[in-house]
Amino acid sequence: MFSKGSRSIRQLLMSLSIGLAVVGLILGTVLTFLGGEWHKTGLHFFTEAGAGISLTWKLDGLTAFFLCILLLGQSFSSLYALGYLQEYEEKKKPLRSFYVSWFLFLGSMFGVLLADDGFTFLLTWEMMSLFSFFLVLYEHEDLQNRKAAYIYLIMTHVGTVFLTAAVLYLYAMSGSFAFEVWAKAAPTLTIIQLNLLFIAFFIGLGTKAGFVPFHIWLPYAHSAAPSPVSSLMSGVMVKVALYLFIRLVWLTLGPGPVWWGWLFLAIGALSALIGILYASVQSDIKKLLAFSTIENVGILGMALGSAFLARSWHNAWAMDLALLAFFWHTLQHMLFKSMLFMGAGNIIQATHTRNLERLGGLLKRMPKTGLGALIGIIGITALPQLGGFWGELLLFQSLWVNTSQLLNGWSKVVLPLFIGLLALVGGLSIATFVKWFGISFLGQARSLVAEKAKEAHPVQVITPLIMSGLAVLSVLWPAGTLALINLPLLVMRDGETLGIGSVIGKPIHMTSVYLMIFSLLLLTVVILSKRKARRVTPTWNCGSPLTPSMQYSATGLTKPIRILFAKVLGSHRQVDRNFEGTPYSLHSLNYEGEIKAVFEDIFYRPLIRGLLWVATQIRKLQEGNIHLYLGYLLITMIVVLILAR
Amino acid sequence: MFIGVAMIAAVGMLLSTKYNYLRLLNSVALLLLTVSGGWTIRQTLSQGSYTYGSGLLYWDALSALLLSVIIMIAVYVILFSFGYMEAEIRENRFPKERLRWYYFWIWIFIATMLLVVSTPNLGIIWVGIEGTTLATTLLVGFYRNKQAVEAAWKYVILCTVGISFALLGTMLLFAAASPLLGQSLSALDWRMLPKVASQLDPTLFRLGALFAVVGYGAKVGFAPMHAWLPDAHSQAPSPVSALLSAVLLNCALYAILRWYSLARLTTLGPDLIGTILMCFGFLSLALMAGFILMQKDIKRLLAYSSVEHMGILALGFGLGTRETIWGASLHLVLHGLTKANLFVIIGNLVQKTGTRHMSRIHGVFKLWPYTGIIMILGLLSITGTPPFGTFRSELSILSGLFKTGHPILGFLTLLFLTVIFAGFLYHFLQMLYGQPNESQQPGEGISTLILAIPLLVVLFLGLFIPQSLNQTLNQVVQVILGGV
Amino acid sequence: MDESLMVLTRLLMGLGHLALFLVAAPLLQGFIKTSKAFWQMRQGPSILQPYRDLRKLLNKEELISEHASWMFLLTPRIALVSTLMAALVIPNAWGWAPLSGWGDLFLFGASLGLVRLFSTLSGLEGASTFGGMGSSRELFVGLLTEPALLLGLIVLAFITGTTSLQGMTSGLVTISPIFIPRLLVLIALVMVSIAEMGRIPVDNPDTHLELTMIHEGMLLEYSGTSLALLSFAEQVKQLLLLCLLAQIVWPSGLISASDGLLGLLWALGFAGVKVAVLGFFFATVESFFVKRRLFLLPNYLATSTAAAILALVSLWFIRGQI
Amino acid sequence: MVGISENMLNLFLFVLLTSGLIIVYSTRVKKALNWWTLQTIVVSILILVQGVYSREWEVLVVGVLLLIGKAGIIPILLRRVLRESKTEWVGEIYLKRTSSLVVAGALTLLAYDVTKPLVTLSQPGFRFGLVVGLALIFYGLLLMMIRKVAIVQVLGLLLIDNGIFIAGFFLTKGMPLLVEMGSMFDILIGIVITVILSKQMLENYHSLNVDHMRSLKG
Repeated sequence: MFSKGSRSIRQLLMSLSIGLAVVGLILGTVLTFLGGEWHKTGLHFFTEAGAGISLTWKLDGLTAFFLCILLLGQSFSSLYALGYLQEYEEKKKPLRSFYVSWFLFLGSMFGVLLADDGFTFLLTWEMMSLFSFFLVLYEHEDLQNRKAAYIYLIMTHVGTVFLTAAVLYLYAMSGSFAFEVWAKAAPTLTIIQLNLLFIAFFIGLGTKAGFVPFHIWLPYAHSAAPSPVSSLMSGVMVKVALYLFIRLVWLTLGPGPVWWGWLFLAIGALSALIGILYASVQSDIKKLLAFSTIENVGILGMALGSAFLARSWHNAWAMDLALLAFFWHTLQHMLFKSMLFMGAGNIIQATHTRNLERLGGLLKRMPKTGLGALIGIIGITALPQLGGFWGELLLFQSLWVNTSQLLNGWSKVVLPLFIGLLALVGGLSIATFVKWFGISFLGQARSLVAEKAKEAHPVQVITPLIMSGLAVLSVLWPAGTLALINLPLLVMRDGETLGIGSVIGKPIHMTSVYLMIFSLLLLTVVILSKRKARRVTPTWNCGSPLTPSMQYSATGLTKPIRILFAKVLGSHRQVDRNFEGTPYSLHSLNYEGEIKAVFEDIFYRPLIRGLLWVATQIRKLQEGNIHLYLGYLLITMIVVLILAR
Repeated sequence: MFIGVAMIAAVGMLLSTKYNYLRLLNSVALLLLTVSGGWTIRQTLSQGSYTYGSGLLYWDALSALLLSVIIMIAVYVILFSFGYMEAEIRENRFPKERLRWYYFWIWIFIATMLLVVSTPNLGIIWVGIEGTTLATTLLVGFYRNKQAVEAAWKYVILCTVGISFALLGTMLLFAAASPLLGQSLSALDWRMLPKVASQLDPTLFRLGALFAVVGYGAKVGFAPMHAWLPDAHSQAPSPVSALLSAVLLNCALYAILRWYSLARLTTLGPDLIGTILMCFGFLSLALMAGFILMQKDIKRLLAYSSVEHMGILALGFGLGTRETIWGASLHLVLHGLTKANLFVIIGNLVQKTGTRHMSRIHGVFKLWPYTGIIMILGLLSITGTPPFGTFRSELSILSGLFKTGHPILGFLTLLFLTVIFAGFLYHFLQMLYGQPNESQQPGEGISTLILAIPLLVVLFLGLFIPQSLNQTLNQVVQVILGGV
Repeated sequence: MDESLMVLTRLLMGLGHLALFLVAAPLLQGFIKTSKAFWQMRQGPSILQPYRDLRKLLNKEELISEHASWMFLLTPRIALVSTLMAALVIPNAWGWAPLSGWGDLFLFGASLGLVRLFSTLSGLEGASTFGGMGSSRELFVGLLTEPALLLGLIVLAFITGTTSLQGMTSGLVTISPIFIPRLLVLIALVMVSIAEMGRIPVDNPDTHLELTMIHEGMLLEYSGTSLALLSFAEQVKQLLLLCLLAQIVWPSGLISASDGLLGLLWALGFAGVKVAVLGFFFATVESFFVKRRLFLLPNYLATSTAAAILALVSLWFIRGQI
Repeated sequence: MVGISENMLNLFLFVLLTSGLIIVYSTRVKKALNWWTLQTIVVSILILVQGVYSREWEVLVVGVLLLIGKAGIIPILLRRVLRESKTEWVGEIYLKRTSSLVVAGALTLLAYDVTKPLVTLSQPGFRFGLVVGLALIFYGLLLMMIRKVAIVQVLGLLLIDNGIFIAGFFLTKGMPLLVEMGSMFDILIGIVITVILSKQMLENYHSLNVDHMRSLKG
């Protein structure tokens, strides 16, 4: 079958990766409990890079939180990969490049989180993009994947252009790369400079985070990558970008004008809505998840926006709530989205298709995977009693507090609308994930592959379950989660020092109570409603036999949404019926429906077309005629002579 | 002395056509070259400058830097061309007995370049530069087919014309200086000139500098005078292309730098030349972005990227702050190494696939994994992606742009670099992945990886820049800023 | 010692709260049915019929589709429990909710959302067309109702300055019933709860015509115990919504335990009357209107959302904060 | 120019300029070549006279070399190629002979204009010398741009070279010997190489028409 050597290598490397993560977690915990001022002031250390430049690193509370996220993500994804990679070995696909980029990718993410100066940041940031690009490219046999990887790298590179510009500008202004120096220099800048810098950072980081309209790469890349990688990218890498928003905008550029908060809020809301809308009409299980990542990033953006607003309105309570919501949701989304990607990975390995329309009835064949996925969707749709819900509750509350604390102004009308919008997003996400889970796991198998599906490698089913256990724990022991979240808050709160406990009312502390009551009630109901007599019968279908094709298809399930939002999705359908002579017997019917990628059409295609046009024009300069070239020479000479007189 | 080595070697090449003889002779010559050159460099760096003979040969940090680049790349390229050229003969691209002429011209070429960087005299520099043109013309036209002849013709005509402007410039300088330093060589000697720089006749010097910069600029291949460059690079045998882009362009740039550092001391001041250089640089970047994006021929692609990098260097030197000059000098070395490596590996590829059309090359990774790896490394390095050294050098040049108050220019430069990156990535992905066509036979020795040495050096320099190199670079900055 | 006593009493009160809802839910259902019968000029079933139905279903043998999995049996339990969780934050006749805390109005909405998730999922379990249809429509209606419901409640929260339903109820006492934002919110919430309860003009609870049914579609495969649990959950939810409305319409008569047993009874009776009136009102609506097409629903619910937003704007206008 | 009277000098310059113009104007390659040879001879005479007068052997050597090297060897080489390729007409392209003459005039004015700041410099006739030099350079470029026969382009190159030489001669009494020799040597080799190239061109294209060579684009 496949060589023993490669297997042992796999086990060795992946367990190494897990081991590193676990060690890191333990160290972190120890460090945290040792206490001290480090999570406020930060631990500094640096590596010499020659020529007067040294890479400086810093570990403070904020970094610690995201490191925790990263380490969790790393350990779980590695555990999952342990099982997942087996398939490649069976296919005799060399894994060398995968391992190399895997570790370098993780390493560069650590670098980005720890970086304490612009140079280090740019260095590690680019490396992060690069190695994730190689991971996305791993299944390069498929042209689509290559395209995805290409779009991904180009988009992030364009983003990096803005980042580099901003970094260099700050460098030029402050004469140093160090973040602290920037933070000191920021107040001296004019408001225009600040705004420009903010916009540059927003575009640069927003591209990585996947804010609409910079999101177009995300669905392709996240769905093209192998599932462990997708779960890392969606669960962790996106968060790294958000971390930088805090590090570079919140902590470095300072409060800034009110509209920054509004921009975050608006773009966040837009991303959430667009993301979930596109997710709801996808039929590709991984694309759907990727789009839902965009949605959740949007929600996180809204939380950040609310925090920014509260900060500029000096509304400590709302700010704390918003930040709490932000970090809470960051953690939860990491867990749930990774779980879902792993579930998707199992399905893909079991059926070798990503198309919902060909799945169905998997819950019977892969029950454990199904359980994990079910918990996952409850979490991701932000429904009680799992963590996802509490995050949104906090966000709602922070928006509400923000509004009610405002003295006056139209903001009091606009802010609540975001609550309504968030509710709409929630409804849509329920629809989306009902589709995702229901069509793939429930009902009848829609194709032979789904019929033949087998439960995945034990590691691959255990990992999501462990993660769901962790998710439950985070709700059962909110104090622990809050303690973790308190780390970054200590760094971010400027001035006042009251702990979260004091400002946060009881619900968030009572998550455990709610959960326990819920499970008690469930238990009683289950016990009370124990019935002996049960009989398995065919589904009633008005007497006619039931075929798989009679079920609702994935497309059909969300059709009302597609019709309602036809304008946004640019969706259109074409049905041509072919009647045999008489209009009573339908001979054949051909249905075509498509969803337009509106943003690509509006923003990117014209841009690229323009670029290529210019390039072709430039190429005309070189059309092989030596006389012309001599002409260039003469003209240059003359121009220089005349201009420089 | 190593010029002598090169000359003798060149003549020696003509004596026999046996492979082994040629290999032996070349290796010996290279050894001597390295030893003597290395010794000179050590002398120069330890004393800051080094005079040989009756002051006809003279080196300071800047020349030493160039000298080291020339030697490194000459060694790398000639060792590579053993295997390569013999393979070419086997595919009978040219008759066996012409091989010696190949080596002859290459050694002449090297000799002239060595001359350029070893003389303190602007006049002799001109002679040397013109010499390189002549030495390479027949190398460019080496295959003697239609395209080769065409390329060679364009090359010689355009470069000679350009260079002759430079000669005029030199004469004007001489006219300005001879009243002060007498009708002798010393009137063109940049050890003497700075002493009288302030009394030089401004109008004469200004005119001279303009002619010189434009003239040598044509040789460097600044847009829009770059037209000859892609043709020459794409038609020459790959080792020659490597030498051309990695060293020759730098030598021409070196001549400009001498003028530039002289101009800084005169009443003319740095601004005029600096601005002209920056305009050239920016123009080159902007235009090359377009060419690279739409390129079909892989060697032309590399050639255009050389022009682009010359543009970056011009920006760096033209800005004229310590930081940018430092970065530019570093970039000069790194680009040399990277480009040489790329040309070599691509030459291999072209030899294997028998085509230069990127749209006809697929699945390199499947067929020749090591070549693929090296190509990836080269791609990253040439596009200035971290952790490669080019990232650092480009970053310091860019930061200079921002510092001197051209944020818009800096931003545009970044954009152009991105477009170039996009172009490169697109072409390389197309070649590296996908289904290879059946005709090619896969497989290659791991020994291929030896070719990656320069790139590994670049990579290392990206992570850590040793103190000694840093010192050298600072000396170079000193030379350019302070004249002597 | 005494705080454990506190906890104990709290627990008992909570159980009582739940019990009250559990008991009252079928009664309300029966009352609505009878009042519909009244408008339809026919002899309706007895008001206790729902109890009997439940008992009957509980004792019946249960049929399970061959395509169904363990989710199929999980759903009814979850549905009931989650509805009860919602019940725990709804202020009862005495304006008291066991688990009240800030933000619990979101908890209310979300719990109903959980019910929706599971019921729509198990709609797909049967692998039949009807189930899928039901789920699809239910999801559609759901995503439209959610914003309206939340916005309506939010506005109340702004009026009373708290996001806990209990606090809102007690806060509303002091506010005049004809306070305009409040009326607008009322309109919004009434429309929403019609959608939530699955009644005309959104859905027709007592038909199994594939063209019209939404909620019933998903239940089609259920029988016996599970069906009993599901419909029971439905009834509880209905009661919850009516209670909510009742407390908004006229939240007076909240007499705390201090007024002794009589007071308690009086409050209970008062609340009961309010709920009954509302129930009659809905019955009336249901008898006088017709079911709208599915794709007319967006306009319908948009109206309610608009009402909520209008309420918001008017609130700030009246308070002179814009 | 001490040693040569003002008018004499101007005459020389006039001859140089007109010969340049005639080269641009002429339609036969051979004629252009002859005129160039004449020009070179005049230049070398100029130098020799200067050398004789100022008794600088360096200058004399340069002059002699010029006479032998440029006026001697190069024309022979070029003639041989011409004979082989049987080319007679300079291939006019873009500009006919008359219009090219006009452009040449314009370029002369430009050269005049460029050297305006140098009026202040010493020595009589100095500036005109420079102007003529520049003008010849520009003619050379023009010639290369508007004629398609390879040899004519070489002629253009040589014209430029003469121009530079004249300019240099009038700017300073010749560069240091080393440089002079170097440049002279370079030119010679250059011509040899171009001759070789044009032979190869003949093999490949069977004509010296540069215009055929347009395969390398973009």
